[in-house]
This record gives sequence, structure tokens and C-alpha cells, in this order.
Amino acid sequence: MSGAKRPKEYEKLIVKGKRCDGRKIDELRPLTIKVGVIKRANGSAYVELGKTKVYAAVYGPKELHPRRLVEDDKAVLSVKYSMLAFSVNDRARPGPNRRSTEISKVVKHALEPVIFLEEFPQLNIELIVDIIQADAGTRTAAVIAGSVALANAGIPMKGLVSACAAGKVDGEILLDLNAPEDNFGDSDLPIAMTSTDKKITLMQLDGVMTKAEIQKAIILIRKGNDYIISKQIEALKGVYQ
Amino acid sequence: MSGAKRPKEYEKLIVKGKRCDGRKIDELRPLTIKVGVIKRANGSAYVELGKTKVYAAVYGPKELHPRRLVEDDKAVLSVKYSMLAFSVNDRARPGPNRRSTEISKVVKHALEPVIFLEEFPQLNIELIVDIIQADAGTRTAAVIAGSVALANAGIPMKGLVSACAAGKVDGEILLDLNAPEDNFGDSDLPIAMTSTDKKITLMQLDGVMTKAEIQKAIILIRKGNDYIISKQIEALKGVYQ
Amino acid sequence: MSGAKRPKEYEKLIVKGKRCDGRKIDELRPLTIKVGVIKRANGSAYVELGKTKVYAAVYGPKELHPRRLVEDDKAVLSVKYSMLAFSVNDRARPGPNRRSTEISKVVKHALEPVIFLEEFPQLNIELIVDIIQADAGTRTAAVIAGSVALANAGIPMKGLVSACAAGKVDGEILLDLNAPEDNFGDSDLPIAMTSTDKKITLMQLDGVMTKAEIQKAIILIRKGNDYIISKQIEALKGVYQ
Amino acid sequence: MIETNKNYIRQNIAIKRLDGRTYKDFRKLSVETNLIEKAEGSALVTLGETKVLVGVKMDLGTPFPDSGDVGILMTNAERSPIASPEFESGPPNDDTIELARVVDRGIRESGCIDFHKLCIKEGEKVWMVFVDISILNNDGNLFDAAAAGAISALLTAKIPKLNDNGTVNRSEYDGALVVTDLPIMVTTALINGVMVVDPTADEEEVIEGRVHVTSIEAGICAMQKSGSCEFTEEQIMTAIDNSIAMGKELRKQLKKK
Amino acid sequence: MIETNKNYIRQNIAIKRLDGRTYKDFRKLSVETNLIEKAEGSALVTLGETKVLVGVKMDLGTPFPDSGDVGILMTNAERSPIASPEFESGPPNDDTIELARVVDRGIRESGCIDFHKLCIKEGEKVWMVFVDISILNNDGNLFDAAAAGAISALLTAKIPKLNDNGTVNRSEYDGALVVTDLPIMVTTALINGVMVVDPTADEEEVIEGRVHVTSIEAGICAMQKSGSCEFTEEQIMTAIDNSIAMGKELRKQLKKK
Amino acid sequence: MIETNKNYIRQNIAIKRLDGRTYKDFRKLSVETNLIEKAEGSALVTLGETKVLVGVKMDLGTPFPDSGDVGILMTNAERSPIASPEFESGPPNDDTIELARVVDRGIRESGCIDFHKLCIKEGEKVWMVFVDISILNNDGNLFDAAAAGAISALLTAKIPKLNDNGTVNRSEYDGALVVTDLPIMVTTALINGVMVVDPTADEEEVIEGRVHVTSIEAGICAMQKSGSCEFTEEQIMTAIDNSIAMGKELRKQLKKK
Repeated sequence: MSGAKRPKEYEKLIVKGKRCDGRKIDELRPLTIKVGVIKRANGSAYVELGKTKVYAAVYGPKELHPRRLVEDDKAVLSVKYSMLAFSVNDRARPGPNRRSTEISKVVKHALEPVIFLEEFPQLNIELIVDIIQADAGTRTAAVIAGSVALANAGIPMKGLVSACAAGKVDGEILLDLNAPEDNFGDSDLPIAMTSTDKKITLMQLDGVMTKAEIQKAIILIRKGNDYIISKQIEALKGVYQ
Repeated sequence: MSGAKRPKEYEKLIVKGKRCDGRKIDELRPLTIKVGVIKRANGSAYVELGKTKVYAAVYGPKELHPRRLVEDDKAVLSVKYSMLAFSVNDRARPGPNRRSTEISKVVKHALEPVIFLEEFPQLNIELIVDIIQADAGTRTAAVIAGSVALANAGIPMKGLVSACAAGKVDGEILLDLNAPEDNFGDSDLPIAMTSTDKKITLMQLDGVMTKAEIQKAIILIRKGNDYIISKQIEALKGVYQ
Repeated sequence: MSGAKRPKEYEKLIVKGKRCDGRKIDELRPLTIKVGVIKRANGSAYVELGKTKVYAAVYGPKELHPRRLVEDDKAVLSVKYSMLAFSVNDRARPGPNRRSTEISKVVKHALEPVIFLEEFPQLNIELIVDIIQADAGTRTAAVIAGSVALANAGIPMKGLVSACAAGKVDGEILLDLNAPEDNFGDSDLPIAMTSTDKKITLMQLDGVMTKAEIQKAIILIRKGNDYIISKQIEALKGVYQ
Repeated sequence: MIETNKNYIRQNIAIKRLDGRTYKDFRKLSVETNLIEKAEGSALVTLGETKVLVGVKMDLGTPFPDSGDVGILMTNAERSPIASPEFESGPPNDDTIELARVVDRGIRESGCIDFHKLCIKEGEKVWMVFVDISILNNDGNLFDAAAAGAISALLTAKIPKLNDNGTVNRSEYDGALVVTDLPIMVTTALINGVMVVDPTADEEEVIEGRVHVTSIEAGICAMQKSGSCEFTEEQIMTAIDNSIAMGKELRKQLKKK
Repeated sequence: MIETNKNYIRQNIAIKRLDGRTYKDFRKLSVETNLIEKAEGSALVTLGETKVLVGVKMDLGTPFPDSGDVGILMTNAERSPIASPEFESGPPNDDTIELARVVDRGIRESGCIDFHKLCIKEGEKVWMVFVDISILNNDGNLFDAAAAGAISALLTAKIPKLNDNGTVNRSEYDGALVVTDLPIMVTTALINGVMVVDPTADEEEVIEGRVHVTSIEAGICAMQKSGSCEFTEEQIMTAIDNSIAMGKELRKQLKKK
Repeated sequence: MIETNKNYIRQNIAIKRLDGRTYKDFRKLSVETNLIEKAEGSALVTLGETKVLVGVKMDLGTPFPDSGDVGILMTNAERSPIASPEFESGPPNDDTIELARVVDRGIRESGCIDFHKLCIKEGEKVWMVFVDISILNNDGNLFDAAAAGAISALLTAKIPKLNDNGTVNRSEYDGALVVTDLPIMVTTALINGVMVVDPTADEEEVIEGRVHVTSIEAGICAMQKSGSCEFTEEQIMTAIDNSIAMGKELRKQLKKK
């Protein structure tokens, strides 16, 4: 959405129904999910979505500090999303910034609706997401990995949460934008959905779309999320085999 | 007092007893005081002194955090003076700086002597002053607004505090310097006085003056403060009409 | 160890067994130790080692804040090493940095082994070291001064700690490197030792040495530390005369 | 607010709100511009009792390495403790950062400013447009008030003249900042199953979540779901419809000025 | 300090102080200069048991946009925890910031340094004069000790040579920093109705407020009222008289060096 | 860990460790490189269950004033709370700073990189080599894992091409970063009088202190004593011997890749 000039190789992002990385309009990037990758954590997951690579770990339920953040009737879900220094083209300064603060918040809000937080009053469930390589779609990958890590940690939940984006590029609505599509396209609409009743727990839009286009994008995203949830369940089942 | 070169328009700051903005030697800039301008606050005031524009709000008496700052035998008056980013020519970075820290302190010390702090042991009275436009005299405007906001919040006080400055410009002692007089003059002496017995609760001097000149300046300041107090009382009375 | 180009005056750092400041291979720089130099402190010391000048003060045993740092079965030794802004050629920004954080830690670890910390459970012994001029060897000077300040404060200890460095310069092992030797030499090995049984409580190495060279350096350092301990004791005795 | 009041709001929200509005009513929004002469543009927005002051400052800066020919928009919000007993001093917290970023996105993605026109020398010098949002009184729905303030302040903004030596001369102007569209944010909140436009501070204590939708003439240009609840697709569409409808009205109102 | 001692000080202040001085007596001030060879100038001030070390460093910098032809004075103070059990680690607090700013104003407003002479290239390069104040032992009246230290260190300061390529060469000097006047700060504190010069740390525990007055030959160049008390105009004039009188003496003493 | 387990470790350390190793055994170390395509070099080190990810980024910078003709090495470590229940969010604490500085010193002092070759224009522009260490799982001995990761990532690092206008082009490369030696850090810890190589997280709860020794072919290039205990000279020599022996093995293993 940056309006940056396109280099030659990306002048046309869709040629005969094929995207620059060979995918179809409604095709996700290759998705890998691994569970239990961080031994010290109560639950953990590794997600690769194309070149985007993400680790997530869950610690808790445990005591919450500082005490003034404690909620009397439920657990707090603390989410810390961050990008490692070398995960992007130009080195990122370590430590939280405005972008990571916002994404931590929307990821938290994406996952809270499915967790039975009321079962652990006054406690803290900590979810840490480290982006080790960022190549479009880190917030949706964070939701996918975070949801699996919570399940792996045995946190009681009414279902999983999956997430993917769709966007408008060269007049078409495409599923799961890659980096050039994200950089040179018109809009990006990441949406997270619950596995149980497909309700929306994360939604952001960058760039112009009509209401009809948004509705069309949501249809694609529903399909994408169905597939992602099947992969999340598969990965979780694998742990117990 | 900066010793900066004067642009042509300010080569002479006093011509035939008139100042560059048309005022007489002992005349204040136009002063507007409004009360109760911030609904969520317990008390509030808006002050315009020439182009200097200031909001002040009082919250409390209320609990004080962190607890180690609590005083057992009286309330604490917490003052936070700050200039909004767009209040000055070159954008100011938000957040406290050395200048605002010092002014917060002298404004606090200017107001404390008239407040019956001992009536609210262990509590906090919070005064916030936001400078929305700075054009010379922000600390004296902060005292004027702060004093009125405290009264509007019903904080028990033995009187009001008013404040204005006088300074030496081109060999003359002038009341209430405007921005060019402040920038190209010789000295600036802001003084706050209690309404009851005209004692001095804030005083700073920047620039060279003899003792006799200081005494002459204080005479002007007394007159200015008499007028300001009448306007403060008028504004407070207006609330109840 | 910086590999910087040598200016002409330092092309040869050892000429006929003499070093650039006239010292012999195994000779320390002139050492001055004063005790009780900071009246408000419970104990204090001033150390001059060549042009390196250091103040140290001890406060406590006293309450420790924040409370989460308290140790139930012993006192905490808090060490704060810092270099004053004007202590170096290019002004140093005040406040802790990575270098001072590391040195504070190694100085703390150098002194803890001789203190009977278990005599003051839950309390804090605070050691502050301010480097007023830095000219090679500030960490060893900090250990020397810190140890004397602790003794001057009456903190029970099983002995003193002394410290000095040796290093390899132009193929020779030299005791107590000065600034040009430190800058243009091959390695620097600062070591702190207890006065009682000459055990090692601080050791760092920067630069390449063989095991045999390290052993040779330790022999020099032992001699240096013997002399330093005698000066520490002399200074402490002086206080009571 | 005590628990009985919260319950009262929840139970009556579909019929009538505490201030008499229906769930579709937006409070009266008024805008006063150019009251900060030192800013390149400014607007004081009053939305019910909510008051937000926005100032625009223009300054010279270096472009980002990957987009050397475009100016820079920096949107910043401060929750001064002046505005509410709940606001504390200190750097912006996550709520304030979200506010600034959602307002920023609405402006940026609307395309209302052609940032290529703010390039002075490619790769070296561009105009930075600072939009500083300061909250003076919080009676709810800061997002919509801040967004209206930001676009109103930008609409009044002038570009300072450059001196021959390349420095900024703030006493003369080189014309207005060109703003070609009017992005309007409209927030719909979820309370007890009802989607309610423009919540007050009292209502914000009982809302389960919010959908912030920014619209321009051509469609929607930014959205943000906020709060730890779920929304059905229908609820999202309601929020979008609210934004399109209310956006049309407010664009008319703001254009008139 | 326990309450009975505080009361003792308050009750006897008009007659005799704990250390035997009358209310007009300044403690012995001694200054040792140039003990920090790495600094461009330095001074260790001892005022009674109060010890303050001040160093001056000169560095290259860019002038402020609105005053491109003048050098920059930066005065900074640190309350190292070395100096007192009450001092804590961390960035300067409001007391320390006030100390630095009041000392700074005394030097700056005295006109003792012609900052135009510290301009190297207009609009591009000027000398920055860093005055760093470090407190070694706090036995009261840090303001006057720090001010005496600052001006003493400046009096000894030398300007480093510039290399041909424009960098600083700190091993050679281009002459002394020209200091043409001697601003002296004298503090008078209010205790139980009595105006007392140069308070000790014990006295500072019972003072109600202070007036810091900096004088030069030609008059007063900076003042600051501090503390949450009221002063009569007469009390302010007493503080001014003290500063004029004591300033004359100290200027003589410091000039001799 | 409960006290009885700690005692168990202490008492049996000379005979057998919890994981069956003798006090001289180093855990299996494996290295996977180039898994971060966006980094100029990268390595994921697994040492037992300890996992450390290291990335190398190259960027343009200004050299330090006193060494205008050499590139700059910046080594940084982050203890992400992902890696251990004991790690907290926030800026690096003293343990993490020590870790980064000891790894940095091992690389720097080994002379394995000729930083003069990273000078682009003397006094103006040099390459900065950022080595960022990120801990993914802490099962003890982070120092050795981080050092192995750092040198492995450097061994795979490529230097980006410079565009004609002097900016960095990260899609093409100008050859590899030249690394001429392989500094290896080996840590020996003191437990109950026994010097134990490569402690686990459980063992780290009972160790009294550590000696970190980095070796190259030619000798020892960096050492650090850590922890509030005393060491005899003999114990230090044991740590040095361990490092020389284990260093030889690991250098062989890492060279093979």
C-alpha cells in the first residue's frame, strides 16, 4: 500500500491467473507448523508461511507482575510480538516499537475470545511470538502459531483461531499476499477467525476496498482459514503420536 | 536574553513610549480567563495572555501513587507542565524535558504556599498544565490558570496566586514582555504573588538588572498582579452566575 | 588491542628494558591511596594509579530497594561503577552503558568472596565507584579503592582484595599497562586476588596469549598485588593514627 | 461507574442510551480551525463532551531509504492526564499508540495527500508532516474525534517557505498542503449484542469490542477491530454501513468550512 | 535528623548556628583547579564539607537553527550516590535539573563568555562547551559550590586545536577560553523567619525556602526562588544584598588564582 | 529446582552428572546455517537442548573518530522471554550484556576479521557488522552456544553490493566476509570444588562461578571470570586446558561445513 514505484520484475503481479510466485488467486503460501519446539516453554509452536518464519511460546498460567495488572475474575493474556533484529532487510533495532505494540494488542484480542480465562483468576498466561524472518503476513502467522502454542500448553480453549489475509492487487482479490503483492498492491485485509463458529477476532484493513470487495475477500479468507485450521489440528495431533 | 541579532522590524522595541505591539510600558497583554472548560476534571481553567494559550486541570484530592511519595501529614501537590508538540515554531518532542521539569517545580512551589495541604494528609492533588501555544510568559500563565483551576476544584486555599513578569528592554523596565521583547531584551523577571498579602511565591531572573531596577520592576509587577487577580476572581464568580 | 596505527612516539614501546613512561617491565605506576575522603559515606577511599583517579564510597548495610532484590540469607553487595563525563578525552555521556554495566558486575564479583555477607541478611551494602580520570586500569583501581572503602566502612571481611593487570606488548610481558601500552599492545590481563590466600576473584583477558605467557603474567601480577596490598593496609592504618 | 449503572446501560442499549440517542446516532461534532497560529494547521474537535486538539507541523527530513521520493507522515497521539482521571503521565501506552496508528492509516491509505509532491530533493530532503493529537477531555470515542481533527487540521495546513539556504522560513508560506479527499472514521461498538455508533465514556466501560471503519467517497480505506470479543460478519457489515452513511454526512459538514 | 535537633536549629538560628556561624557567614570556600588533565578545564570546590567536582569539555557541534553564529553552553549536573545516603542512582531528578539550570543561567546571563567567538562556521559548526557538575560529598548548599566550580573550571579551560580536516586535536591548544566576568551565586535560606546564608545539609532539613542570587560586578544576572514558602520583598532584598556583598569577596578570591 | 535436587547435583558432580556426562564432556553441538535469507549470515546452534539463533546484518556507518579506517563490530544479545520462564521482557540486563561483550571480545581479539578491509572511505564510511544473538531455549551454557553461533553466522556472511549512489543493495553480493580464524569459547564452571565443562540449566543453579575461555589455534584470545567465588590458579589452568582441547575439536567440526 506504500505507493512505491514498482521495479520491472513486478510490473505485472498477475499473469494469466498466476501470481509472481506461481500461486493461484486463492492459494495460500506453503505452510509448515511444528509443535513443542521450545522445551522450556509450557507450549510452543513454529510456523513457516512462505518465507515468513515465526516461533511462539506459552508460559503459565503463572503469577502476574506487576500486581496492579491483576484481574480478579480472570487470567490476563499477555502477548509480546517482536521481530528479531535480522528478520528484515534493514536491521531492526531490538525492543518494542509502535508497530509491534499495536500487533501485540491485536493478536491478544484475536486469541482471548477462545480462551477460558475465567478458569485462572488473577493469573497470567504469557504468549511470546518472535518473528525470525518477516516476509508479509507476520501478524497472521503470529495468530496461527500463538493459537497452537496455547493448545500445546494445555490452556483450556473452546477452539483454535486461524488467520490469513486477502487483498486487492491489480484489480483482483488475492488470498495471502506475499511481500511484493503487499508492497505494490492496493489493499491488505488480515482476518482471524475462530474454528468453532468462524467469528472474526482480528480484522484490519490497509488500503481502499468497496464493501462488495471486502465481502468477496472474506469468502477467500474463510477458505484459507479452513485449510489452516486443518493444518493446526494435524500438527497438534502429531505431538501425541 | 539570547543575544541574538535583531531583525530590522525589532531594531527599536520602544518608540515614543509605545511598544512593538502598541502597549504602554506598564500594560499587560489582553488577558482572557475561562473556568470549567474540561468537564472530566474536578476543576479547570483556560488562560489566554496575548497569543500564549494555556489549559489547566485539577484532579483530586485522590490516592497518590507510587506510595513512597506519600506525605503523612499533608497532601502532595503534583504539577505537570508541558508544551504540546505544535505549540512552538519548531515542533517540540512530546514528553518531559529539563525546561518543563524545572517549570513544573517552580509552579508547584508558587501554588503550594496558599493551599491548605494539611487538610488532606496522604492524598494527591494533581495539577496538569498544557501549553497549547507558547508566545512568552507560559510559566506565569500556568500559575494564573493553575490557581483558578484549584479554586474551581474546590481545593481549600487562603487566597489565589497571580503572576506576571517585568523586564529590562532597551534601557526601560517593561511589564509583561511579549516574544520579541523576551528574545531581544536584556532581562526577564517573572514573579508570582499571593492575593492575600502580596508575598512572593515564584521569582526567577534571567539577565542583568541592578537592585534598583529589580525594585522598580517589582512595583510594575504588583500593579499587573492586582489586575490579574481581579480577572481571576471575575472568572471564578462567572461560574456561579 | 585495538589494532590502531601507532603514532611515531609510540613506535617502540620498550627501549633497553625501559617503558615509554620510564618504568621497568615489572614496575607499577605511582600509587596513592587515601581513606575517608567522603565524609557523608560510611567508608570511602581515593586511589590514584598513574593518571587514573578514582573515588569509592560505601553506604550501608542498609535497607534494600526494590524489595524483590532482597536475599533472605545474606546481604546484597550493589556496585555502581561509572566514569564521569569529563574523565576521558571525548566527553562520555552520563548514565550507565554496556561497558560500565559489565565492569560493575566483575568488580562486584571480585569483592563479594571476601565479605561476610551472611552477617547482614536482607540488607544492602552499596559501593559506588566514580572514575574522575580514566587512563588505563580503571577496573583494577576500582577494586583497590572499593576494597579499602569497604574496610573503612567497617564491613566484616576475611581480607582485602587487590588488583592489577599485566599484558603482552611488543613480545614482552609487562606489569600494569599504561594508556599507550593498552592501546597499542597485544593483550591485557587484569586479575584481582584476595590478600589471604591469593585466590583469583576477577580475571579478564583481551588479546592473544599462550598458556605459558598467561602463567608468566600471573607471576608479575602476584608481585604487583603484594605491593598494592601493603599500600592498602598502610592507608587504612593511617586513618587510626 | 458502579455495577448497577453498567447493567442499566447494557439492558437498555437497544432501546435508548443514557444520553437519549438511538444506537445509530452520532453525537454533534463541531470543529474550530486555525486557533494555533504557531502550527501549520490546527483543529479543535468537540464531539459531545469529548475534546481533541490536533496540530500539524511541517519540517524538513530525510526520506526513508526505500522510498526516497515521497514525503513522510508522522501521526502521534498523547493522552495528557488533563483529559481524564484514568489517564496517566508517561509515554504513549498501547491504547494511545493504536489510536495514532489507526488515525494515521485512515489518512495515509485514503490517498488524500500525494506524498510525492512533498519531495524536495529525491533521496535527500522531503517534507515531514507531523500530525500531533492531544486529548483535552475524554468523554468517549476518541478515535473518531481524533480522525476528524487530523483531517480538519490537514485541510487548513500551509507549507512554509524555504529560504535560499534550504532552511525553513515559518513566517511565510508557499501555499496550502493539497488534500484531495476526506477520510472519515466512524466507530461502532458492540454492547450486549447491539452495534452502537459513537460510544460515550460511560458506554465504553461496558463495550465488548469496537470496529473502527474509515471511509472515503470511493469506499473503505482502513478498518480495525479492537477489543477481546468476536464479531459476526453481519456485525462487521453493520459497522461498514454506519461508516459509509455517517461518512457522507460528515464529509459534507467538513467541506462547508 | 531527629525532630529535637531540627527544633534546636530552628530556635537558635537567629543567634547561633550548629557550626558556630552567624546567619551572615559563608563557609570557607577553596578551589583546586586542573586536577583532571583529560578535561579542557576542571575545578574541585570545597565549601565546608561539601565537595563538588566540575569538568569542562569542548566539542564540535551544529548550532541551533535560530542562532547559527553562536557556540553552545551545556550545563549538566549528576547527583552521584557517592555523595550522600539520600542520593539515588538514575537520571537527574528535578532537584538536580534545577541545580544545573540555575548554574547555567548564572553563567549564560552574566555575559562572561562571548559565544559568538565560539562560532567556527556560521550555521554549520560551533564549539559546544560542556560543563559537567559532579557532586562528591553533600554537606549542603550545592548550588553555590557548583556555581563556583563551574566558573572556576571555565576560567582554566583551553580550546583544543582543530586539525586541518576539521577534527579536534586534544593534545594541542588554541589558547584559553576567554572569560570576561566572574558570576558568583550566593544562596540565602529562610529558617523560622531568619534569612541565613550558605545552609549546611543539617540546616537544609529545616529550611522553608531558598533564594539563589547570582551577581557580577554590574549587578544581578540570575535569581531563583526555590521551595514551597512565601518571601516578603524585604527578604528578597536581603538575599540580593548578601549576594552583592559576598560576590565581591569571592570574586577577589577567585581572581587571585 | 528444589533443594534436594540441588544437593544431589553438588554431591555427585565429580562422579556423574544428571545427564550422564563426566565433568569433561561437552554436549553435542549442532549448527544449521543460512536459514534466515534476509540476514547476511545466520546460524541456529543447538547445544543439548539449548538453542541460540544468531544473525549477521551488514550496514553502512561512520567510523569512530579515533579509528577512521576500520569497520565496526556490534554484538548484541537479547534474552527473549520465549526461552525460559526466568527471562523477562525489557532491555538487556547485566547478564545479557556480559554475554554479548564476552562473545564480542572473543571474535574481536581473535583477529579473525580484518576490520581494515571493511573500510569503504577512510573517516567517512565503513561497514558495520551487527551480530545479533537471540536465545530461543535456555538449557544452560548460553555463552558457548552464542559464541559458536556468532562465528558460524559470520562464516556464512556475505557483503551486500553498494549501488553507484553509495546505498546498499541487498539483492546482490560483493563476495563473502573474510573470516580467517575460528575462535571457540569453552566454559568451565565450579561446583563443589569440581571444574565442570558446559553446565546445563539445572547445574547453573548450583554453580559457584564460571571461567569463559576463548581459544584460537595460536592460543587464548579472551577470558572472563564470572560469579562471586574465588578460583585457584590451578582451576583457571584447568579451564584453559579444557578450552584448548575442546576448541581444537569444535574448530574441526565447524570447518567441515
